[in-house]
Amino acid sequence: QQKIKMGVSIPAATHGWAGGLNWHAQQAEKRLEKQYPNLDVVIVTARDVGRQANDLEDLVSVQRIDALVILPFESAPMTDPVRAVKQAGKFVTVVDRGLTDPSIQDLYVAGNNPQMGEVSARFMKEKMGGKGDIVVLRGIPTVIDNQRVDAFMKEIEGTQIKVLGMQYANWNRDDGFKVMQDFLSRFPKIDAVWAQDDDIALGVIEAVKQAGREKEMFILGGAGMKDMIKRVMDKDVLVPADVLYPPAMIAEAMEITARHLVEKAPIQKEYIIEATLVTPENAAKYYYPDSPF
Amino acid sequence: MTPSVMPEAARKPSSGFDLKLYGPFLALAALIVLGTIVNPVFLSPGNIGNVLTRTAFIGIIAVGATFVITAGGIDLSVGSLAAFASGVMIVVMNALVGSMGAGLPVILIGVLVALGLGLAAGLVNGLLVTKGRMEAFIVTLGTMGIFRSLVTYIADGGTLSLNSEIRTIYRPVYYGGVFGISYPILAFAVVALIGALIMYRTRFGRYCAAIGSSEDVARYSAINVDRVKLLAFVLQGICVAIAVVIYVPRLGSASATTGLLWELEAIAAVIIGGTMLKGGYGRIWGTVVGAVMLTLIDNILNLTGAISVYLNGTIQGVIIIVAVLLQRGTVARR
Amino acid sequence: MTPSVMPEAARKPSSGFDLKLYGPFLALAALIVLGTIVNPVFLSPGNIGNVLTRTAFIGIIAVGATFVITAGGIDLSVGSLAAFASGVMIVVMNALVGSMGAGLPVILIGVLVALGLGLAAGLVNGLLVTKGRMEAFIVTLGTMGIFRSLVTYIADGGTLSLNSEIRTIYRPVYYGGVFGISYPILAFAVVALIGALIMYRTRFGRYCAAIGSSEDVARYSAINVDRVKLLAFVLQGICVAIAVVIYVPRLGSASATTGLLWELEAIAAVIIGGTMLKGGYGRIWGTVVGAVMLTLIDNILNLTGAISVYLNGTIQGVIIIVAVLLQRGTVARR
Amino acid sequence: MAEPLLAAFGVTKSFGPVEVLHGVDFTVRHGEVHALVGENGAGKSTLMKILSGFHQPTSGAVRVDGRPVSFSGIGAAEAAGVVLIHQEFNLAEHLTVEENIFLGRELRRGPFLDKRAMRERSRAVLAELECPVDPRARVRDLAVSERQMVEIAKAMSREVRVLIMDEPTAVLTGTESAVLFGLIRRLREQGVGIVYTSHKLDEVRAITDRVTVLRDGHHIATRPTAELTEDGIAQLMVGRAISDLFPAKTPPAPDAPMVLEARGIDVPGWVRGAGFDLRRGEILGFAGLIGAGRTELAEGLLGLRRRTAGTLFRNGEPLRVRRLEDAVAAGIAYLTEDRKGKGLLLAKGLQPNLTLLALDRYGRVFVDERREAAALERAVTEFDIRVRTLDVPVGSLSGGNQQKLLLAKTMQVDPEILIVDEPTRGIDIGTKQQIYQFLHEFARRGGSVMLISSEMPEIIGLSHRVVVMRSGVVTGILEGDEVEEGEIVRYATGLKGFTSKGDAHDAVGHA
Ligand SMILES: Nc1ncnc2c1ncn2[C@@H]1O[C@H](COP(=O)(O)OP(=O)(O)OP(=O)(O)O)[C@@H](O)[C@H]1O
Ligand SMILES: Nc1ncnc2c1ncn2[C@@H]1O[C@H](COP(=O)(O)OP(=O)(O)OP(=O)(O)O)[C@@H](O)[C@H]1O
Ligand SMILES: [Mg+2]
Ligand SMILES: [Mg+2]
Repeated sequence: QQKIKMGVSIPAATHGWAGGLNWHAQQAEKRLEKQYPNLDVVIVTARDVGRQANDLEDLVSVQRIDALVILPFESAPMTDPVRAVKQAGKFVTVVDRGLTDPSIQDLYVAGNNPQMGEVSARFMKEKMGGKGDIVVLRGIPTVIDNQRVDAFMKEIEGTQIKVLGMQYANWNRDDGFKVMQDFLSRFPKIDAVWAQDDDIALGVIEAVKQAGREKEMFILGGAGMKDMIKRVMDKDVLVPADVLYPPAMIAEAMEITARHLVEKAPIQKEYIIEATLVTPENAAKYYYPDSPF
Repeated sequence: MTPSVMPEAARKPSSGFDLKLYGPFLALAALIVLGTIVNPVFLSPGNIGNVLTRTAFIGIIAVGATFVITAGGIDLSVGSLAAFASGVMIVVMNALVGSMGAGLPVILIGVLVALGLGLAAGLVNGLLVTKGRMEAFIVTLGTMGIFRSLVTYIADGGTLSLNSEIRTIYRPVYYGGVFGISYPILAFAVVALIGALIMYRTRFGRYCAAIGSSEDVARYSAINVDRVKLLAFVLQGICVAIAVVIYVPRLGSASATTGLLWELEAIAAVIIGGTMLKGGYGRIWGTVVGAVMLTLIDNILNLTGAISVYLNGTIQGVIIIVAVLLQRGTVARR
Repeated sequence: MTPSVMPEAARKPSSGFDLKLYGPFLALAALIVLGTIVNPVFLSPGNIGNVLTRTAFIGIIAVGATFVITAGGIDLSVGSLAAFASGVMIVVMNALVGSMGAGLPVILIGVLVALGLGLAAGLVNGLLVTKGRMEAFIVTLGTMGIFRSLVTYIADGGTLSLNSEIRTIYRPVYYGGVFGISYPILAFAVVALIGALIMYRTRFGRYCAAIGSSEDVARYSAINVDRVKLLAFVLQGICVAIAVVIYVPRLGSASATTGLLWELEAIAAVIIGGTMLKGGYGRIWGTVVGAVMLTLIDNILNLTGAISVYLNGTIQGVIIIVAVLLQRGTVARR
Repeated sequence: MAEPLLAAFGVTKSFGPVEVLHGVDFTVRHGEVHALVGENGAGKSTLMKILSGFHQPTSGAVRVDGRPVSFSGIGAAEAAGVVLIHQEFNLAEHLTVEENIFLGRELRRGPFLDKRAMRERSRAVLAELECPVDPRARVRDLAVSERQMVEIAKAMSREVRVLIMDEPTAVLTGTESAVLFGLIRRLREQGVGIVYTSHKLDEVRAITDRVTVLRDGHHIATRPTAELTEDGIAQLMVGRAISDLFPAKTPPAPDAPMVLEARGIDVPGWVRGAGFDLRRGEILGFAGLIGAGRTELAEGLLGLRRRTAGTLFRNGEPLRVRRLEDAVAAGIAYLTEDRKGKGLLLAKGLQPNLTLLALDRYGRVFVDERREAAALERAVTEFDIRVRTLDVPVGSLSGGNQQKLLLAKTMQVDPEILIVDEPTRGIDIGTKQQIYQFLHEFARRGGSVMLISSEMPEIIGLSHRVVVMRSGVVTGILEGDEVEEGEIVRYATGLKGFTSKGDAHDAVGHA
């Protein structure tokens, strides 16, 4: 019996969230291959856009896949390579970052970046009573980062919340720590930090603790890393909430796709994962102690 | 390793086979065998075509890097320059569509802009190294940061995308070809050929090697050392521009992450090919083979699903070391 | 007939102030002035403490890199090794908590593990370079990939976090200090001091320079070239391990991104400090200054809000180039 | 009779398929100076390297005090007290003089270097050699003669039982050589065995006790020096009698035009206000003691060093020389005194080295390798470069053959004016004669030569006029009968000449 091959192309584990992504993808691979004996899952990871395009070519030409699940490194540049896969007659599932031409995909599973910025901003507005001084730590200069930050800025427009400083922290703990140290030296009063990402937030927490200014501010990260969810659950005053942007979405996408391939199960065209605000009330629901992320 | 000042004749067993000379080619052959074992599809024309087409960018850049390294320099800015030139090229072409309409002229101007930028960047690097008497490493580390941040700036932190009409016209430059050979492969072949001609057959090539061996001897041989080094950097810049010209139609975009770490890959290709990092001895064909090998390793890893993706780096590292170790066989036995 | 002896002054044409020698220190001073102008907070003890503490990792690694580079080698694997050693250290400590309870012994074992790994990695790099007769660039490019992917593997792609009880005990190693000077700064100072002693006052240091200057001459002077090079790599490995020991208590975690591009920073610190990339001449204090300069540039950029964040890289690049250009003043005028 | 200190029996040495020594016997006794002579490429350096453990013999044995030894490396040989002073410098360029002198056997106090002791010992050794080099200077910044003195100092600072010297005086001036000879005599009195190679047969006659002659890797003869004349040695070496070393001078025509005039040349730190004229068909000698600044003058003229003042006239027209290319374009070629550091790329082959200076003559766009190969064939014949295969790296050529290749390289540009700095350095007597003949012919056919040399006979035997320099200043220009040793020395040492001693020092201290 001919095996059905599903290719999965994701960015390499070059930062915490992507690490979680990798882990969930591999878990899903094991699970699905057990569940469907005639399904073969091939995961490839890429460090940059060019390599991801290469990977797609290889999946089609040598691995001869039947379906592709892809989390594009970046939207615009990956659109054409994915189109080529589609044109080769493969089923295409796009995860997280939408292509510039949505007509290519058969299935779209995604988080919502602008919404993430919005939810974060709304939470901060509420918590700060619409005024105060904040600093923003950004990710890596990419579209995703821009979407989040733009939505955030739009949402706080018109309030008395003032962004004192903004720097890239590359979705990285060390950079979060360094940038925050310097922000702390530079600004005598900071009411809140929007770190946008849990890895950055962890670095920020250490810097704030070191400066002994825990009482002065709170920190809002994002993604849903287990350490952060735990803090929220434990009512850590420094981390009153978190905004979900779960890397587990890749597993979901793989499962839906596999089910469709093997069982010919009907599917919706879009599954959008809400950027849920995690608070002490609902935190337990999003806590996965076994995940590495 | 530095060239032994007084090499024992044993170094060059005039009888028989010079492993050091043919090493890169042997290692390539070994890799091809490995690929075929892993997955027979490996040898299909489609796959070979893909691999070679992909190699083109790094390969073309690495040809330029061979000159810089042979002349005793190093250029860390190539990846950032590629991103920057791609970005500017896209911005310029997009801006011109309005007035000129989407057509060949716009693309030609874009290509000229890329070439001009490559040339200018090479000049800047080269002048800082020669007139400023600075280590090439530091100069190009600096310009690397500069180019990368400039592209981030013009892209506003996001992605610059090529106007779709132009894209359609420009696209065949990457995806098209003649007689089943893609244009990038052709461009790579032409660049390598010209590079080899320059390296092996012209004065400039000789001078690069002479300067890399000893700047003093070069100077006392009436060689304009500064000019040759400058030219090597300019050549590198132009090679980057050529790579950009075939890269842009591929993905039609540029961002802060475009060309990340290409410098490392290009230098690795050069060194794997047998050129010495300290300069004085450059091998264009070795560089070509080195570049192909690097792409092949990625390709082979994609051909097998057997290994945890986390370990890709391990396999890559081991293959690179073993491949180079094999080709250094004779030297070790010396 | 008496030999005509010329006055000593003739001997050193650049009498007076040797800009090349003091260049790095001048550049540092200039940077400090710049920082103070940009934001007076710059000079606050808190900020200076932060900056120096942060510098410690790269600084300690760069001290090791000075030896490798002086001996004519290069080590690209340090960043990945730092990640790998951090990862293993964390895993081992976490595993031991169960049986041994959280306490100093566990941390000591962790430290020994890190040192052992650093030593082993240095041995592997060194042996491949010396016995394998390969370019250090290629060897360490390979091991860079290997270490990085191994840490990704043991972290399952995610982040390894230190057990929180141990964390609490271990934390002061980064955050604590004596007389207001943090332990990392002290460690950095001690490593730099020992490094300077080794470089300037021991045979080993001298042999590194001799080998970097000419391997043949060194060999002809009955120096065991392979052993010295091997030792330089081992020293580098141990420096990385020391950096890891003070890095782990900072954030208590390691992941695939830990130590990314540290190799570039370490090498840049070494070169900015005036050590020659081609070997033969190494300056530990220069390296220290180079490392501090690199952190200062970041710090200054974070302290000013005047510039678009996109352009950080441009400013960084320009500062590096100008700083080095200034210190090369004399040479240019030669 | 006591066992010889050091002995070689039936030593052969092959490099790859080429055997360069064929069963050579050689002994050194206590307190003797044993000369090793032979043409360029005869195998002298190779034998010395075997004796001192740098090379392993392919077959045969080396014995110290009658005990067979296999020097597994240089360390073992040095431990046995056998020390070699290399023909090619063996110094780490980036290191200082004192670091080089003690390289590999540093003095220590505890784990640390005893820098003070080493500096003092270095000073002492250098002082003994009357060498005014600062121990803290970097070797990179030294002139070749100074480097040679450092090499000697390096050897002297060791426990020596057998001192092997490979052409130590090739780059030394008379004064320095005299110091060295004094040293050799003292060592001999202390019972040290000395092996000595030189192409200066007068030296061989003067300071050695026995002579061994090699020819093409064969042992030809070993005789007490007293039994031999210089001509006798030369004859054993070359296999034929050496007639007049110098050809009869052909002075330029009295109305020969000036091809080069230099006025008021200042090279900061080295030369002040130097000037001279060079005529068509003339060989103009440049004499002076160490530090006279002749090399620096030449390099200043040619744009290889920074020049702060002075004008040049070529055939009466002002000539701007900013870099060596300009000089070459004006028909001026330069042979450097630093063969290894500035002359040849040792790791590269003969062909690229030969044509490096004149590469533009080998094709407009592409280098015509066939023409290059032909040029190499010609050069090998014309300059008698003895090498078995043409595809070896230049570094494996014998010293003299490297020098010949360098001369051939310089001649590749067909110069009208040839500036040669120590042209016969390391050249055997037979070949020297050829080179003298060559320079003579070159001038006779209308070329002009600036001959910088520390070998007085060479200056006197070839030059039509002699410029004497002292401490960076031209102190006299001698013509006709004045061209003789005593007069030159008087100008060179400041006993005579139009600049007072004080001024001369001022000239240099000024920088
Ligand atoms: N490492 C080597 N590889 C190959 N050939 C070599 C090597 N070293 C020396 N030879 C050859 O051995 C021969 C003897 O060289 P050697 O240097 O001993 O001559 P020499 O008598 O010292 O000459 P000179 O007077 O010119 O210094 C030469 O033909 C030389 O080319
Ligand atoms: N004051 C000094 N102290 C020590 N060394 C000196 C001094 N002056 C000159 N020397 C050394 O003597 C070397 C010989 O000088 P220079 O090359 O100018 O003389 P030259 O006339 O060309 O002699 P030659 O070519 O025979 O070496 C110089 O290069 C320099 O290194
Ligand atoms: Mg010799
Ligand atoms: Mg001289």
